[in-house]
Amino acid sequence: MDAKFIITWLIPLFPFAGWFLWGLFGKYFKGYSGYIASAFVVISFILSSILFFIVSYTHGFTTTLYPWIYAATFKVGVSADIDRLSVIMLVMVTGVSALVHIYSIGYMQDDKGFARYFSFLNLFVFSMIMLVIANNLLLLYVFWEAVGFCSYILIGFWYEKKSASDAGKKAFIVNRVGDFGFAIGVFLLFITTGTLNYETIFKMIPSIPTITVTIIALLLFAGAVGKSAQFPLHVWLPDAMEGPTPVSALIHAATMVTAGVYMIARFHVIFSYSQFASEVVLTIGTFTAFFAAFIALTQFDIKRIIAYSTISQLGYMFMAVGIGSYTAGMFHLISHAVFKGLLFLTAGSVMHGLAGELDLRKMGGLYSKMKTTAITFIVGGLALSGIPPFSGFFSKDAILADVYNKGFYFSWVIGEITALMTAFYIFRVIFIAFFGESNVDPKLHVHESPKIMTVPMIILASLALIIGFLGIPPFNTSVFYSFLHVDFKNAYNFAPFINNTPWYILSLISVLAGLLGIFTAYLLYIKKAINPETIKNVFKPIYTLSYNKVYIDEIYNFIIVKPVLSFSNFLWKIIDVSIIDGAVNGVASSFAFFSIKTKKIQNGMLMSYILTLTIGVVALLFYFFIR
Amino acid sequence: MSINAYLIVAGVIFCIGAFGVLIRKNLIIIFMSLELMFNAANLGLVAVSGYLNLIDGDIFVIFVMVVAAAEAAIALGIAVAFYREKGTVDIDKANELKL
Amino acid sequence: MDFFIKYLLSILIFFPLASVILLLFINKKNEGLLRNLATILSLIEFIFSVYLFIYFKPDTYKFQFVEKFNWITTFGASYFLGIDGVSLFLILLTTLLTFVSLISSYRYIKDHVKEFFILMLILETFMIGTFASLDVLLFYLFWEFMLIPMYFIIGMWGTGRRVYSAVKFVLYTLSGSLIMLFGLIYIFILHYDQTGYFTFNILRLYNTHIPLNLQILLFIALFLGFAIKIPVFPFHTWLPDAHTEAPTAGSVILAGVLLKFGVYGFFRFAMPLLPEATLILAPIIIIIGVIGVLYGALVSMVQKDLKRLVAFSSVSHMGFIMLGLFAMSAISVDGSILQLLNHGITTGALFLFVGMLYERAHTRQIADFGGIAKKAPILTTLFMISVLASIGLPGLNGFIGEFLILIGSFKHYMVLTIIATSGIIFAAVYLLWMFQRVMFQDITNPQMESFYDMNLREIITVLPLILLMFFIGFYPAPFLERIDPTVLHFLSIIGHHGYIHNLIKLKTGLSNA
Amino acid sequence: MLNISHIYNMNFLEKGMLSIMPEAVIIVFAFIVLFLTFFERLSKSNNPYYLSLISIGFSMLYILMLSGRTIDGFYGSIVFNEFSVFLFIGILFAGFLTILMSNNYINNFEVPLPEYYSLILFGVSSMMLLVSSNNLIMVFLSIEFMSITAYILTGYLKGNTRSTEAALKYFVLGTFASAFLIFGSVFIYAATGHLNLYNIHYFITSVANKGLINFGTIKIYLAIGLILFLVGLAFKMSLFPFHAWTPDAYDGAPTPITNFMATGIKIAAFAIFLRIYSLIYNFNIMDFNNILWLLAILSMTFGNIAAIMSSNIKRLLAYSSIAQAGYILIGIIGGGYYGYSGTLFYLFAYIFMTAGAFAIVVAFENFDLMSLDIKKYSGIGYKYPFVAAAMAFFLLSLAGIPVTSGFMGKFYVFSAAIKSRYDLLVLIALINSAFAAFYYIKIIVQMYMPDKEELIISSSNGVQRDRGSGGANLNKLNNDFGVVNGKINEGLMIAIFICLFFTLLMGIFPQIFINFAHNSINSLWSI
Repeated sequence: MDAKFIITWLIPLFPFAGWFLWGLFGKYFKGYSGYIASAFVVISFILSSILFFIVSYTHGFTTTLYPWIYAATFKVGVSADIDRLSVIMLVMVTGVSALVHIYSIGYMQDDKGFARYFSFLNLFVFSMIMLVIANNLLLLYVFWEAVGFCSYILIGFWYEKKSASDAGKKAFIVNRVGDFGFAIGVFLLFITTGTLNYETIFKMIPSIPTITVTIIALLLFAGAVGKSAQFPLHVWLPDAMEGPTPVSALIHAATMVTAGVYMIARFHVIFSYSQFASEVVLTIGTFTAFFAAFIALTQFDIKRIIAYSTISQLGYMFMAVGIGSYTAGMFHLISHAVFKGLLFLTAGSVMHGLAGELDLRKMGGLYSKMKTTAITFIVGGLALSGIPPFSGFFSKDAILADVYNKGFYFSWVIGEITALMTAFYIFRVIFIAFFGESNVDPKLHVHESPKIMTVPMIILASLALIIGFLGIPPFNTSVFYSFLHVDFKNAYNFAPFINNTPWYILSLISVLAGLLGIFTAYLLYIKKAINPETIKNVFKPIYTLSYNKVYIDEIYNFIIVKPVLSFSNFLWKIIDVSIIDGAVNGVASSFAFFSIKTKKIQNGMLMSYILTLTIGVVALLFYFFIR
Repeated sequence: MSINAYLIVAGVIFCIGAFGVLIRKNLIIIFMSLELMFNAANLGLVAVSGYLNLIDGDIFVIFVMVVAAAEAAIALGIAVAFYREKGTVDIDKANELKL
Repeated sequence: MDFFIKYLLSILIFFPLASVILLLFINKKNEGLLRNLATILSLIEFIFSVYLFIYFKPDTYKFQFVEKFNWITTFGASYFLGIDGVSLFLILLTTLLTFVSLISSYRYIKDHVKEFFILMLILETFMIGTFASLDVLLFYLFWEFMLIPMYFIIGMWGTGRRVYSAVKFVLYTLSGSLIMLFGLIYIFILHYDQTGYFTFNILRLYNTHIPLNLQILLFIALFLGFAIKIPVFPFHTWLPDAHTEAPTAGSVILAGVLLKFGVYGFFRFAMPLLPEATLILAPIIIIIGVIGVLYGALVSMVQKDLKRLVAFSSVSHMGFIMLGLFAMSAISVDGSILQLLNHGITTGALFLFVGMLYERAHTRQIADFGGIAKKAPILTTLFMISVLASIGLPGLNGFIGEFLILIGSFKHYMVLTIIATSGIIFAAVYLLWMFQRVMFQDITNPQMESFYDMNLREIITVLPLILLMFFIGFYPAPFLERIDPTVLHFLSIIGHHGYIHNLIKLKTGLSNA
Repeated sequence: MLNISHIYNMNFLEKGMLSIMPEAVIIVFAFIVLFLTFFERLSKSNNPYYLSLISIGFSMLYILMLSGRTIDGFYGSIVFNEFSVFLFIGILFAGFLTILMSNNYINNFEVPLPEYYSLILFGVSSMMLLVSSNNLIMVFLSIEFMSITAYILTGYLKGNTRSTEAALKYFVLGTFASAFLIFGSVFIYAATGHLNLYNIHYFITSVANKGLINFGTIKIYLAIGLILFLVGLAFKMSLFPFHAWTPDAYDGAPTPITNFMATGIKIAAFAIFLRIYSLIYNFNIMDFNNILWLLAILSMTFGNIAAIMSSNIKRLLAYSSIAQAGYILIGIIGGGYYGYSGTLFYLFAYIFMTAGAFAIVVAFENFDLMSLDIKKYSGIGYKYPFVAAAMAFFLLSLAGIPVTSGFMGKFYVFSAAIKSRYDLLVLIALINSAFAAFYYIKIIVQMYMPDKEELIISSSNGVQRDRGSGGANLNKLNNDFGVVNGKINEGLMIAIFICLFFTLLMGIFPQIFINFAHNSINSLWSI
């Protein structure tokens, strides 16, 4: 029971307790539950910062709470693995959560499910913390699914709305599809290594044939694709915007969706050992980054746009881990958590001001009405589009630079184009929403959000300014790199640097791309130099494709959902009821039929009775004589 | 002259009786055929015990006769009752109990 | 006290019968008293069974609480009781679920109250007896008579086509178990031919040497008996009818306990008695099980009746259990046994909730519900917990069992396990879809406006089950450490047969542990 | 090993009287009961009823006194031994229960009571004679004696067409069959030259040891003789092709007499068949077992299938009794020590479950003479909880569900059959009893789960006509809970209790009875 043990397990304990309290006695706490819940999270934030310093000045350690499953040769304990990677995640998770909690007090204040909301939010924080500190795959998998469940329940928080509960269900099921792969990966890992503990596995990896490792890596990546909403399984994230906005900020921008990236970083040994798997990761990442940005171009739902941008940014992170520069990936993860959280919170504040209005076409000229929100939003936007000195610039360029220098030029090009599009769509939002003439429904009176909401926004905004400087280029000399890199030292260097173009050239290109995007948006929506409609008509097919999200949902519905349902109906109606049960009842009724037929013997005629008797005798005698 | 001949004759008589029971519809005649079957058996018994110089076969015959007489009494009783109710002794009329 | 411990099993078996006799003397008009008394007695029974758990020595596979008295000396049948790690928990499950289902039927059962409670207690006696008996004839006695009370419960208090379902249930199961009886008698006679004395003592019968081809035939005979009870895929059609039409308590017991007997039978009788046949037929049975997993899942996806949906879901879960049991690796068998308990707890709870919904809305059609969550938050929360447990969400009991089963079976039956694993996706689909349509969204059906939340009694009814879900989910060790030795011994029994011995050692991981 | 000469030398009369003491007691009482007719006053009251019960008691007493000995009388044509003791007790119980049932029932008809009871007593004594008889003459005589009483009792309800018709059919067929029986014994006599069963056994053994058993005339005569003899007995046991009389006679006869036929006559027939067959079992004469094998399967299948759709409870039980005969035969086929003791055990169990079922049928007939249609049983589970429960219990026992004697009996004979490797037979029998359960359960459904809905098989089979034993009164059929109010008289109650007691006891603690059966089988060869 040393200090480390206590501190480590106190961190998840507080949110856990919170979940319990609000879940059971929420209604007795009334409004206070929000404050206490936030307090709990703040405490665990403080604790994790302490842990952060402990780890950064000493070294990582492992601590076990209790033995969990001991079945025959299968032994797994509830134990934590604290190293620099996990503490960074811890600080990020608890920090952002704390801010979001505080923000939510204001945002949710007059919702009847107040206590319920905070209990689930605490549960999520708990699960996320456990996911981060887990030291074995089973525990990871457990909380991997647990955070999935939290997002399910929080997306469907307003369950009366069919769309909301649908979205929740969709999120859960799509995640399950990913987890299916993940689970198989875990099984394969277990039977090849005989354990689920990280260190042991990592030690054994080199002794395993590459093909197996590749399969394992790909299966695990399937889980990541589901959780982090990468291309084939990205469909749930935009719908997830049905949930309360703080939830989107916390779960669907800052923490949960990045779990996939974290997982790959955590398993860098496995992934770096199999080049093919890493290249798959890179490809998926690249494609998703572009694809999502492309869809985001034409949407009108402000939250959905940000959601798509999240998907695309996650694509960047996967690029990074795909080429083996895990530190860069983690860096972008952190900074993205900050500015994307910020964007969501501000978007939430906009909604709050407009009584839940989400459609861009019904906004405009809000700058004057809600200054704080507008400014913070713009900060976020700049960070997102990678304009110095905002954090996005440093982190994104760290990635792109590595991509280029490791010689993945194609991905780099795509990345730059994506950067352009990103800048465009986010400033499209900014220009339409905050500037230009107002299309706001005049009846409702637009107002700035209360302090309790704006303060977290401001904090995040300032963070978005500061954090970047942890990674002052050249990245591989920066503070962040030197801090975190040690954890990845035993990664297998499959993609060496082949050329070192100086960072400033590459940065210049991407900054230009960003500025270009912003400028285009400016031309279109402020200057009205070109009417958007004309462009729409020029690129009609592309526009419709983007506007309808490339019809992915429809395709899935057509090739998966419908066939499965009709097949099940076939199984039930035909196989079950008609064939099997029909056979059973058929036997019964055939007995009835025979019964009626046999009883014809018993026709009451003495003659026939005597006849049967005689026939019996004759038959017996006959049997004897033919023998 | 072996025992077979007697037994064959007895068997023939027995079969005649059985056929009588089988094909006749009149109750009385059926009873008579039954008697015939019994007597076929008697013949057989007498023959066998004569052939083997045993006594118990003959004793058996006596018993069979007695029993046959008793049965005849019952038979007539039942026949009368049946006639009272159905006004005939045609056994095809006895078809109330069936299936 | 030590007397009490010594004869605890007999006390457990016959206490309900004694209670029945007590109940017989109560006027059937006095329903309140009957209800309370029966419930209290079943609670006492449960408390007794907890002693079983307390005094059970975890670290041995040997049978404990053994009692042995001569019964039919001519056939060497004896009143031979004893439990190991597996039957221990199944007995606990039985007593718990009986208690729970008795409370649950306070309001549900309106007519013939006395008969109902008497039948339930009789049923309990026979269920416990089946789990506790180590004598084949005794086992069969309990096993077979168990049908009758259940038949009455379905037929007299059921809904809809109850008589059809009841008769179907009895005939289906009876025909199976009669063929099983044939197999058992045959083994009994074979043992006689080899040793020259009759015995029904299962531990002795384990040593019977049976030629392989005969083993396979006998295994098929036993298989029919047990598979129908489980029920395995093609023999399952009695289950939806019986579950659907039975009263809540009936469904709970049916799903919670009666389905376990099939697996228990395989575990205790079919597999150890006919090890080689088991090893040869295992792949086929696993295939059947996996088919069951997907089949049950897919079919329940399109069900319109709540109870029917849950019923088909248990076909799917039982498929998992079969997979784990016949994969015959220590981990997977552990998982199967644990999953037996989990399925009992979870599905029992689900049926309880469906029963509550039915009591309030008088319909089981999913389409008629919607928006309950607004009216009944407690019901929603607890119902959701049990749904998630059934989906196999980590942190709840269902996950542990399923995960152990799958990870254990994966080594030897990779493809089949992968196919089975896809079942967890479908589970999520049909259960969450059901939950959404019933609980969430907005109230469409006006008569749901009058929907009221759970009262204290109902909360008490489900609370033990909910707590168990969390407990097993977070800390399964107390269960696994008792199950584990038994399972290893079970596998070694199967293993002790010639050329397959080493193979088995490999499977159980005894050698590479 | 009986030595004839040694019997001839000694004073056989007292031995003889001793050997038939139990029968004699009953016969004496039967006459006393008969004489009651002359006294108007006595005969009207219940005296005959009580007297006959007492007589059974006395005879039981004598059996207990004599039991354990082996006495043979009348030149060894009567043998009293453990075997007969076992069956005596069975038969006496059958008679006892029959008399108990008869009391209220028969008073519903204008028929003289003393004759009725005395006839039952004569019937009982004849059965006892049959099971203890050790000589073909004796066998023939007692079978005829038994049948004649049965004929009379079947047609006893004067002016009731059904009763008379039943008697007629039963008589014609019965006599026809016994003609076969006697003709068969002619051939056996011709083959062996003996009428005394034991001598026949002795003779066959010697011939078999010489290896001449399947040779020449002996073979042919023996074969014909045994087959015809078998036919004669199979008729009484109501095995398949010779069953034809069973449903009609059971249906038409007064219900207590139906019970009498179902229990007493069947047991006696089986017992004597067992005794005779056990003499020739060992040297499998022209593998006679196959014939029995066939008969067993045919009877049980026919009985069960025919019973499924019967709507008249008495006919249903008749068909089921055909099926039961099939099961019992399995024990005999199984043969050997266990087979025979199993058969006896099953017979003993069979008495009580069948008698119990019939007792309850009688009870409901007493309430309402129409209530033979199963539909009329709907809902009685709630009106008469105890009786209905008992009925359910007996039906379950007939279906062979555990904790009842029926299961133990089945288990016993089946395991015996498997022991001598008649696997297929047992398998078929088990499958049979699986779907036999349906029609027993059908009745329980009627009793406890009355409603309009359909079973798997819609209960609306071809014949829907009312088959009451009184005059048809169709409008009484229409009321839903068919049974009119009434109370069950103590006689019936006692009968039901006895049956319940034994059915349960034999189901749970069969050991005593098994031992008993074993003893009797041991004495079977120690004639």
